[in-house]
Amino acid sequence: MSDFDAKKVAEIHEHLHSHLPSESALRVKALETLLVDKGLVNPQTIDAWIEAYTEEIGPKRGARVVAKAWSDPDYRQRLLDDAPAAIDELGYLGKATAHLKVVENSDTVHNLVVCTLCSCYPFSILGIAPAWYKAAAYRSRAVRDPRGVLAEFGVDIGDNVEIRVWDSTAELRYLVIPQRPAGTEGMSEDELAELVTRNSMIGTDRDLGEG
Amino acid sequence: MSDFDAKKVAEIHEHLHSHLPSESALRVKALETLLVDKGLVNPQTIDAWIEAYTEEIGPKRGARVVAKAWSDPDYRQRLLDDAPAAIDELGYLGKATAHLKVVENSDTVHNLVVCTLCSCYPFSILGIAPAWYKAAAYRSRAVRDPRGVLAEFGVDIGDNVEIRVWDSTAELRYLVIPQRPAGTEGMSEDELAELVTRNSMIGTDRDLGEG
Amino acid sequence: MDGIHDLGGKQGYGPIEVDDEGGPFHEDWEGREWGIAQCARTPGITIDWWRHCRELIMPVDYLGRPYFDSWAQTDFSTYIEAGWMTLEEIAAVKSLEANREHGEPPAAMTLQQVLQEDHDHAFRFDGEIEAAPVFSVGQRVVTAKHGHAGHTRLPQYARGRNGTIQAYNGAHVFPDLSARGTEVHQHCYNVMFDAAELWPEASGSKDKVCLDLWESYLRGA
Amino acid sequence: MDGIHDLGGKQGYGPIEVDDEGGPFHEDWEGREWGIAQCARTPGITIDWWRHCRELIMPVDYLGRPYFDSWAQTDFSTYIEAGWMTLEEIAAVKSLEANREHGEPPAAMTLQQVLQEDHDHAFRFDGEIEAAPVFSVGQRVVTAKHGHAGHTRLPQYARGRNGTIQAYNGAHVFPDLSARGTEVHQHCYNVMFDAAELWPEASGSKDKVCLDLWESYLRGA
Repeated sequence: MSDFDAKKVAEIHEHLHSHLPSESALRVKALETLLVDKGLVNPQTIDAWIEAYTEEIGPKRGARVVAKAWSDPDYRQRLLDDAPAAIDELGYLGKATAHLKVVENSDTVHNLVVCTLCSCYPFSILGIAPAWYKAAAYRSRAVRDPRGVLAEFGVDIGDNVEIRVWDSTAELRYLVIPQRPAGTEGMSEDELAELVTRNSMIGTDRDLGEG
Repeated sequence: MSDFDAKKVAEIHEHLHSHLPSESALRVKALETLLVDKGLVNPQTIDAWIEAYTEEIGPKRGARVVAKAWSDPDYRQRLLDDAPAAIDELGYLGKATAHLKVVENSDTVHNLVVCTLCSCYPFSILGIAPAWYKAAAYRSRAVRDPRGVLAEFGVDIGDNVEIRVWDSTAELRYLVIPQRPAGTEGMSEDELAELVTRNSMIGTDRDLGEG
Repeated sequence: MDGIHDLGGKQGYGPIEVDDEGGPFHEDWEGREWGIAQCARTPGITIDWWRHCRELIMPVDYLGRPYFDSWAQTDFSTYIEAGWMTLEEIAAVKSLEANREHGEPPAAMTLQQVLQEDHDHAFRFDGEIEAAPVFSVGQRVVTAKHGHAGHTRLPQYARGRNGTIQAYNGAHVFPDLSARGTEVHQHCYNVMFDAAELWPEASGSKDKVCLDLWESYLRGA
Repeated sequence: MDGIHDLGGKQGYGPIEVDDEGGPFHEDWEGREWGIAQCARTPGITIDWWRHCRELIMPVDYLGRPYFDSWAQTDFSTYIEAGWMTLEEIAAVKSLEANREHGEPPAAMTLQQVLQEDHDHAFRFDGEIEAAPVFSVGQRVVTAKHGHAGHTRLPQYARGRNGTIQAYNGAHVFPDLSARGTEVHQHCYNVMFDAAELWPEASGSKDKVCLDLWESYLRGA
């Protein structure tokens, strides 16, 4: 059991700073070796988690949700009203999405998601966050210079468009619904899902182009 | 001439981050070599600056000022009224002391000096700052947890004593005048100066003990 | 805690490396750490205590090491603090419990079991409380001027600022106490701030920043 | 600039290594860098521009490298920005100016000359301005809520806080503009703050924090 002793943890970090192996891979190897030696972890379960988040859980889930929202006005409304229930219609409820909210882009609004205090992310629907999402540059700048950030992603936002940055400070998580591209009226949900990029669901991509 | 271009300097720092030699000594060696090769610096002048701040300019100057203030009430008053002029009576005016202020400890007040934004220090009277003064731990904590900081220096400050922390945010610099120890009435200025520690003039030492 | 983790609006972190089109894990050890973090949690741990332990990493390590490496560091610290392992054992990379009978390791979970657990572990953080919400949608509020020395989720850039309640989120577990092991619910709101209220260079901007904030972080404006 | 340098009140930097009883320089290169910084300054440089260049060092380097090493990094950056040297020359560690006639290096200065220069370079930063000071000793003031994106000397921890004017310092060169090469004087005051106004855990404390602040950082309270 933890004593929730922050002072002790700070001292542990200082000790580990000079006593752990110097490479990331070796540090994690030591951690796993010790957990296995103590009978606290089964390495095959670690394998299964890696497989789950490599093969099964990832941004294709979010893309499917977006495509369905584009295709089915009733589904879109359910998503806006109760996103966790709506994504669970597809079996996608899971890690960090019990308080999911969707935010829709429009001609006059662009949404951008960040977590400045750690790197909160809606895992069960977007998978593992991209490296830039977890980096200090994005975390520090997204709230202060969203237009500059978007420009680095090749996205220019016109002065007529308001940017709304969502900083994930609580357990709510955000999924951006990008605008459906023009010229996609006849497309199936499968085809539409192919158009939806991971970045567009975080807000660092905007115009998904024609299919 | 400089263009005062912060964006360019940030890019230079990023470039240097990955292109400079990996050790401090090698980086400074490269800097000096290049300055000398370009005829911008004479290495003997560097030697002279090192000698000046190793042999001549250092906390013994401050200690002399404190001892004189203890011994000579008129000098103490001149120091309080116009510290730069008063230290220059001893020839100690110089780098970073043109706007010196002295602050006196008493039974009910203890003074502590820090520079949270860089590491400003009254060079011509105290010499090169100690390593801890320039470190993030001291700079971050002195303003927020002065009693905890002082305890780490072995100095316990009673509840009846008010701590005044001086954060050197402008070009004013601060010299703490510690309290004259009891039992030193008969001492000469030379003897008194021996009692004055560098830390006591920054405020991380308080009771100088008997002579 | 005014720690190195509180990065919103801080300057000097340079351009963003926008390319990241590979798989979810770029090196094997990243996947291993992800898996470890999913299946090795000390009893009674809360997400907020885990976050706080990550915030307490030395700043130079927090900034200088890769992301999942900081997870490993965080796990190490929670395991040691909770008595799962010792610094000596980490140095030796083996269990040193003299009288310990090695128990059977937990059974291996299959992919299907892991997927089911992911689904089942859609933790909810809301709950019913007696007090009615103090604020209502559309109301102007001002955030607290002070943070506090422990874990908190009011970022420094949004302190002492005026905003508008945009939505009521329900009563959620209060992180400042959850990080100390106490689960108490408190009303939580989405608050919208004008960019110009937050940033000196945003004067005239129409952009907004929205944060989910607990009631005790807020006062009527 | 809300940079890594703005350390006042930040948490997580651990205990202080209080022992430092050796000489002023612990390694030879520290003394060399000290000397370089005294005698190699680009024309027109200001202390505030030099400080800003140091603030712009990458955070991981600012925290992870020794103090005088960060001076060397700062010098490099000012020399390159001002055209004294190029990145290519630094990589080659020699001058690559093809047509350059190596001028005579500056004459060597003796210890006595250096001591005289130290004395003569007791720079003053004050000056006369027409406007009268807005605030008087004893007056209550509140500091600006916002910093700004460039160099400034109002630390983050003292923004939006109430204090009392304790002394008038005269009109001093205003650092926010001096860092951009423009020398303008502005009234400067010493302002005293109750610790409890600054820090959540200082409630009930009698301790004080005193800062020297320029007039444009202040408003009447």
